Amino acid sequence: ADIDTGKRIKVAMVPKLVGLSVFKANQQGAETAAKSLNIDFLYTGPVTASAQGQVDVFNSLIARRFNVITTTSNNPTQLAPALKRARKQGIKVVSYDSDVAADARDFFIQNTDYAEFGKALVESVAKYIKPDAEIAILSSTPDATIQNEWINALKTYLSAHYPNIKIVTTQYGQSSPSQSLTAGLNILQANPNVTAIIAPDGAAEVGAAAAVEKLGKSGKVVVGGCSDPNSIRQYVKSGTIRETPLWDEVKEGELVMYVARLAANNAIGPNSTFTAGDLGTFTAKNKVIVFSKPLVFNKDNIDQYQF
Amino acid sequence: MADPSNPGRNEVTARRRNAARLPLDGWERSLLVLLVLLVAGLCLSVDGFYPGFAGFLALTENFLPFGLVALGLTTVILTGGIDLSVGATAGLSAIVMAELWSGLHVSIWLAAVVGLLAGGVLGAVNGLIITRLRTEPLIATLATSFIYASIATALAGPSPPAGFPDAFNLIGTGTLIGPIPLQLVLFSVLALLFTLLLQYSTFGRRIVMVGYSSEAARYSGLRIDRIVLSAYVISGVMSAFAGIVLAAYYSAVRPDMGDVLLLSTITIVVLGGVSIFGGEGTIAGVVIAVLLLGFLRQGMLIAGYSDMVTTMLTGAILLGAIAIKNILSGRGTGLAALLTRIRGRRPATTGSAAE
Amino acid sequence: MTTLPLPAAGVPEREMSAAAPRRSRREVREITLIVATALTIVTVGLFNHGFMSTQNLRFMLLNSVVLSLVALGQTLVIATRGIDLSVAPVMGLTAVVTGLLAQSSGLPLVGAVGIAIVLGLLLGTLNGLLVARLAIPPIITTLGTYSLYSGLVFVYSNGTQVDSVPRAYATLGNGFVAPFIPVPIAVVVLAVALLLVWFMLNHTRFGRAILAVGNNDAAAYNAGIGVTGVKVRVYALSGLLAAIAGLMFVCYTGSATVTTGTGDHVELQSIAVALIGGTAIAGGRGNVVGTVLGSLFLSVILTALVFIHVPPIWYSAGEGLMILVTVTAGMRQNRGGAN
Amino acid sequence: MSYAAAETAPVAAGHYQATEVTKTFGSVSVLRGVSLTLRPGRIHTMMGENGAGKSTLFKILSGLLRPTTGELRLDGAPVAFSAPHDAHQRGIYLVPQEPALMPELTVAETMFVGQLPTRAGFPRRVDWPGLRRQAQQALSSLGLAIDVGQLARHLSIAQQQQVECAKALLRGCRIILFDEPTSPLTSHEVERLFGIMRRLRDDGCTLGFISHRMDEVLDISDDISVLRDGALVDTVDRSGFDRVRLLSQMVGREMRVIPRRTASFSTGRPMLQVEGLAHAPRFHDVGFTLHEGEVLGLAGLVGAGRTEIAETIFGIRTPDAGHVRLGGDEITGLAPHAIIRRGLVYVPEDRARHGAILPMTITENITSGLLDRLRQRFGLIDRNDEDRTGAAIVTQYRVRCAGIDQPLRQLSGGNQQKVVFGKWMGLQPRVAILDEPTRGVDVGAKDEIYELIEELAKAGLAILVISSEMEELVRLCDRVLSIYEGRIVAEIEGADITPARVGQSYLSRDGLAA
Ligand SMILES: Nc1ncnc2c1ncn2[C@@H]1O[C@H](COP(=O)(O)OP(=O)(O)OP(=O)(O)O)[C@@H](O)[C@H]1O
Ligand SMILES: Nc1ncnc2c1ncn2[C@@H]1O[C@H](COP(=O)(O)OP(=O)(O)OP(=O)(O)O)[C@@H](O)[C@H]1O
Ligand SMILES: [Mg+2]
Ligand SMILES: [Mg+2]
Repeated sequence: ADIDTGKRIKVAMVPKLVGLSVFKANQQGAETAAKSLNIDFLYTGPVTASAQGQVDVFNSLIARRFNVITTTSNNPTQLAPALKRARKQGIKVVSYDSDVAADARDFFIQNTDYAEFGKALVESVAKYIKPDAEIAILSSTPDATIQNEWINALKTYLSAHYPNIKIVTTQYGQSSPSQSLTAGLNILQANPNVTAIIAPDGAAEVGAAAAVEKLGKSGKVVVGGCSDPNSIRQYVKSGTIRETPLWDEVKEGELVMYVARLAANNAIGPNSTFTAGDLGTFTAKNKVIVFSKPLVFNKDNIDQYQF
Repeated sequence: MADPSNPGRNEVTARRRNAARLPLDGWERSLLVLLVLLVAGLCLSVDGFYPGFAGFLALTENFLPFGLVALGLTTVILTGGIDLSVGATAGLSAIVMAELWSGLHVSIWLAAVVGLLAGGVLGAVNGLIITRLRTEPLIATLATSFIYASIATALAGPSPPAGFPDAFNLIGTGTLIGPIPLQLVLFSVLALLFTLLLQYSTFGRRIVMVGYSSEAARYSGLRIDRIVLSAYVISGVMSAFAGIVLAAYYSAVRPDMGDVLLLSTITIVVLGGVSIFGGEGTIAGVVIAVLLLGFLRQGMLIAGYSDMVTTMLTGAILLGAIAIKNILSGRGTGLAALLTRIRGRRPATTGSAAE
Repeated sequence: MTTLPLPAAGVPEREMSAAAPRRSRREVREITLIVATALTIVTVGLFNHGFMSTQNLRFMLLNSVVLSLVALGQTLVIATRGIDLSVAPVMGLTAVVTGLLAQSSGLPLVGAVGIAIVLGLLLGTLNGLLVARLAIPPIITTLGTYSLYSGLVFVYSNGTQVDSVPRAYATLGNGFVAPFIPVPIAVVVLAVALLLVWFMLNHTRFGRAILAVGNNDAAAYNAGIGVTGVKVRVYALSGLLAAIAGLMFVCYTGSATVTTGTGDHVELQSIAVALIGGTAIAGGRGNVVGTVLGSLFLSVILTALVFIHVPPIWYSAGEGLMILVTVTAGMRQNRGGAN
Repeated sequence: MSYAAAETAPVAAGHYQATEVTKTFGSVSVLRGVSLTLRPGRIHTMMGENGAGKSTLFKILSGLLRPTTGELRLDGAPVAFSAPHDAHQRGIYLVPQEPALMPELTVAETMFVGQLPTRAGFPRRVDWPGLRRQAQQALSSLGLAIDVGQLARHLSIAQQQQVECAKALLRGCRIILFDEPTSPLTSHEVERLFGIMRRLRDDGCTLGFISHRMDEVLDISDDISVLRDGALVDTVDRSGFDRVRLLSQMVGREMRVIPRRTASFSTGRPMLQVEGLAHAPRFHDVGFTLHEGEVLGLAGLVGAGRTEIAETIFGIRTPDAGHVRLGGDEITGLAPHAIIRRGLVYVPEDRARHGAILPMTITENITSGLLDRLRQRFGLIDRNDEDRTGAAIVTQYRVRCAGIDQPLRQLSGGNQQKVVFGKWMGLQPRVAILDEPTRGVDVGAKDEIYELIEELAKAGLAILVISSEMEELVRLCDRVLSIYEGRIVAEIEGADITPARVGQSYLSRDGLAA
């Protein structure tokens, strides 16, 4: 079915914070799609990952009468009142990546299925270590929703398939590359038996990999997790990271725009199937659209992805 | 400042207090003019800034929590101190409230009162460290802000409570008497109270004395420690209040939700004409600065400027305003500036050589 | 030869019998910090031998390099009775600018050093001019420029982050002086900076002028010291050191984002570390060796928290407590020495 | 050796002349056409009431202020300074009333601030040993034994002034102006300073001096100029010195020399009883009783511990041992606010730091001690009542000011002191401790304060006066206690209180016995 692009609409994309590569990859895709969909596109957000900053931006978007707000949230509940206000004024809200409260948005584009991603995270290291190895987790912050979902999923998968692998410590890098590096170093120094670190956060995976290389433990300690390919390319090539799952952030950005356009046109229902140009066909189930299966980067394929 | 009148030599004058002591001094008046111009300019030039009276007033809901913190912080800065823990206090108090409500099923209103008390206690801890251990306020409150933040994170757990009762959320987003936001009503009442407290009461006079010279105040029989302690308690309670209003506004809490408050609030207080060295400043100035920076930020955001441009502009305005203030009051480069500063500050170390 | 315009008199009788207190409390502070650091290392090391490994010791040292550099400049500023909050964005801006140029257009390391120097001096000088020429209190000045400079980071980078740096940079950040000398280059950079700043502060006219201004700027002015110039130069130096710290940061971590520096509250940490080291917030006294020791102590404490398995949410509390205890204890020490 | 100050100034130069100098601050004119000449080998003293413009004149002469109109000539050639440093280079040095201390630097370094000697070679570094040597040498040449390695903050005020003299010499300055150097000094210290000044004079230096103490002035001066309301009234040399005439010129009316207080030792009820009070290491076993209507003096050298005794009684410091009773009630260890409430007040010696809040208005300063007594509703101050209180005190103590809401810092030192005095007397206390009550106060005002103290005593107030001015103790006290190194070493009563006896009593551990 063709998408009606007759009326020009204003769509904003509000990431958790501007200045993180993964979100810029979304932006890259969104911009391309916006052109073909007759969308006035705006990429804006707070500088630090603060819900308050996002709410300020939402408020201004409401005042400027945007047609659709798309966002990945710093805090599902804190953003809800502002987004509900937006919806009351007829603005469509599409969340992606990190969801907001279900009643505060029209659709949610989930990167990948949580359980599948948990599995991919485990597999990114489990193949390369002993079945009774000690591993560590390096995440972003203790209350990061999506990271916590993934960590839960990976623990479930771990206990089912690798019951003897032990998680000895969970540390946090606050999404800051430097703090992640320090945390990574500390993990390895304080727990000399750790042979793998799973870092389900962009900054954390880079920090963990850098820490392993600094300590000269490359080859002895495997790093897994998820991050955008640009940040980790060198570590994948050097072998510190064997494989690492993500999804195609650029294409996800495109999908966000398709959903925004369709939502503005009132062309998709809470449970429906739709086609998003070259991206293919997607299904909304109870307003949730799963974007893709995990895309696993490794030495061989990583150069195909530039974001 | 008082006009430089010629002292009638040898004759004792008991002239009445002049206009300079009214709450609206020269600086406040300039800020007020600037505020009016700014709001008028934004209304005319920024589409969506004035969506009707109610919508315009509703804009204040986005920044009045800063004002609440500013009132408390002003009290502390007037004593010559500083409170870097306002953000962490706001976060922790709100978390305490939310956890009581969701974990122990305490009524949200009672929980809110406990939250305010918690703010007072946190402020008292600051005050006690400063008065008992004689730690620099800057360091003491920096340290406690780290500690409070840890406690807040620990209390909040991985998924902090959210979805407070609608009646409670009205504190953040409700209106009273027609279109007037409840927040605005609360802020106005508190601003009035603080004006009375700091500028017309004996307590306020004592605060100012301590701010100008805590040594002299001590020799005058003031209980410095008590006064300083109460200033930090007030700051703690006001931070907690801001945290609770934010909680109602978002209908959610987060341990780090107060972090944004600190730097902006210091900027507000200083722009409002409060001397960072203590003693000098008025609530009226601070209130105007709250509105000035608040509307500016909202206007810029609505006009489509990014968060960062707004932040930069705020910094530039702060520097420009204080620079102009200094130039107009004859400070600046060279000896005159030095002398002015010496006379104004720290008699303890510079002596009264310039009497 | 000095001849005073007066005939020398006979040796006068001693008036003050009590031995006057010497400048010794400075050394006392340094010894205290060294002992505290060593005690922490040994105590934690007893429970976890990894803590005392040369590798871990080296990393604790390395981890303190960036903060130490920033804090050196901060110490000078505080010694003039000022404060510099803008060190964080200056550091961040330098890290992002040099890192992005290196990443995208292969800027040679010399160029990066040049950029860092120019940026740091420029931004620092602006602070200094505002403080000294327009008499804006330092805390307000640098609060304002904090906003301005952190905006610049964003304007320049448009949010792009640095993910990796060329080999030369990484070597500067991580490499050893020579393969057979296991001393990190970054530590040498810090040592050189410390030596220069220490020499300047304690043995040059300019350094003494800094302290004179911090003691009593009016008296310093009356004595013919160019107070304005001294202040401008001190803020410029602080900017310079923060910028070098930014460069070292990007070399060491291989990454930089718009919140580098500001996100980690380097401005507050550097103030805390300077005070831990024995510099007086009221000015007039600056102890750069103490500053570096303080920064090292902080690094050791933070690492120790991981080794003794304190849950991560309490790290920040641990840092706060450590700052509170050391600074308070240090102030006691000073008061003790004064009477 | 590359130190500029080493050059000796040309011999016999040092004629320093001011012609028709005026100075206005805003619309206030402080100096009105003052002309005078300072000559080498002479000590030239400025006298005048508080606010007459003495300090302002010296600040102009030393480059700290610029004259509004008028001219300065040095050895006949016009000079203008943009900063004190310029004046130093021309050989003119001002020893300010409260010396500019650099508390965290060593004494040696403070002496060389701004011109530290450096060693040749690269990098040019400060010549610390040379600096120490030169500093020590400069001090010894003045007959002083101050350890130059100690931190400047450990110096007493007297020592600070001595160091300032040495600083002037180190800078090769031959014209040295002293602004009220003696007011914080005891007579012993004053003698020592005068010794230095005389030596400088005899060596051909040009000296300027300001003091409110008539005896001193007549003792040391070669020329005296009297300023009144910013105008020069008269300049006389030694042959024309006349105490009464000078006084009259200063105040602009006939003055009589007031005799010693005639009231004899009061036998009122004991009001303040101090027993075995100690605060190591500053004072030990201090005990005395102060009676209703009595004026009791504490004499002693600077550093004898009198201020500490007073501060301990007032609750600023906690005693190690001993008791203080006020009208029978134990007040030992109470905080100042509680002691004030019971009727004891303390007028501190350091006005700028402890006595007054200079940026606040006159009224606010006056009411700062009696906030609780002002009329108020819900804790809000009744401003009319406050104004009335302020105005009453200003009138009663004849404070010279533009209005009761003038910031205190705009007043001259003496008028500030009157405000502080008034602030405490406004509380109508039972016991008052006055620590150097007339420091920096001019003769006219001094007399007013003396009369006031007498009136208050007559009305039953028990007064403890700490003073380093012999005249003052002799004039006021019914009884004098001498303190030596924190112990009471002598007690002198009634007619025995003479300058000679008192002056001798506090110089040694043995008091008058020796
Ligand atoms: N910067 C100023 N602004 C306004 N008035 C001033 C200033 N400096 C001094 N005055 C006024 O000038 C007059 C003369 O002051 P000055 O300090 O010279 O007096 P003085 O003779 O030294 O008095 P004292 O004996 O009390 O020290 C005083 O009335 C004082 O209030
Ligand atoms: N031995 C000393 N060496 C250096 N400074 C001292 C010494 N003794 C006292 N001082 C300082 O001199 C000042 C005056 O001392 P104190 O107040 O105890 O004496 P006092 O008898 O009250 O003198 P004053 O005549 O000034 O009232 C104080 O600031 C004190 O710190
Ligand atoms: Mg004077
Ligand atoms: Mg004394």
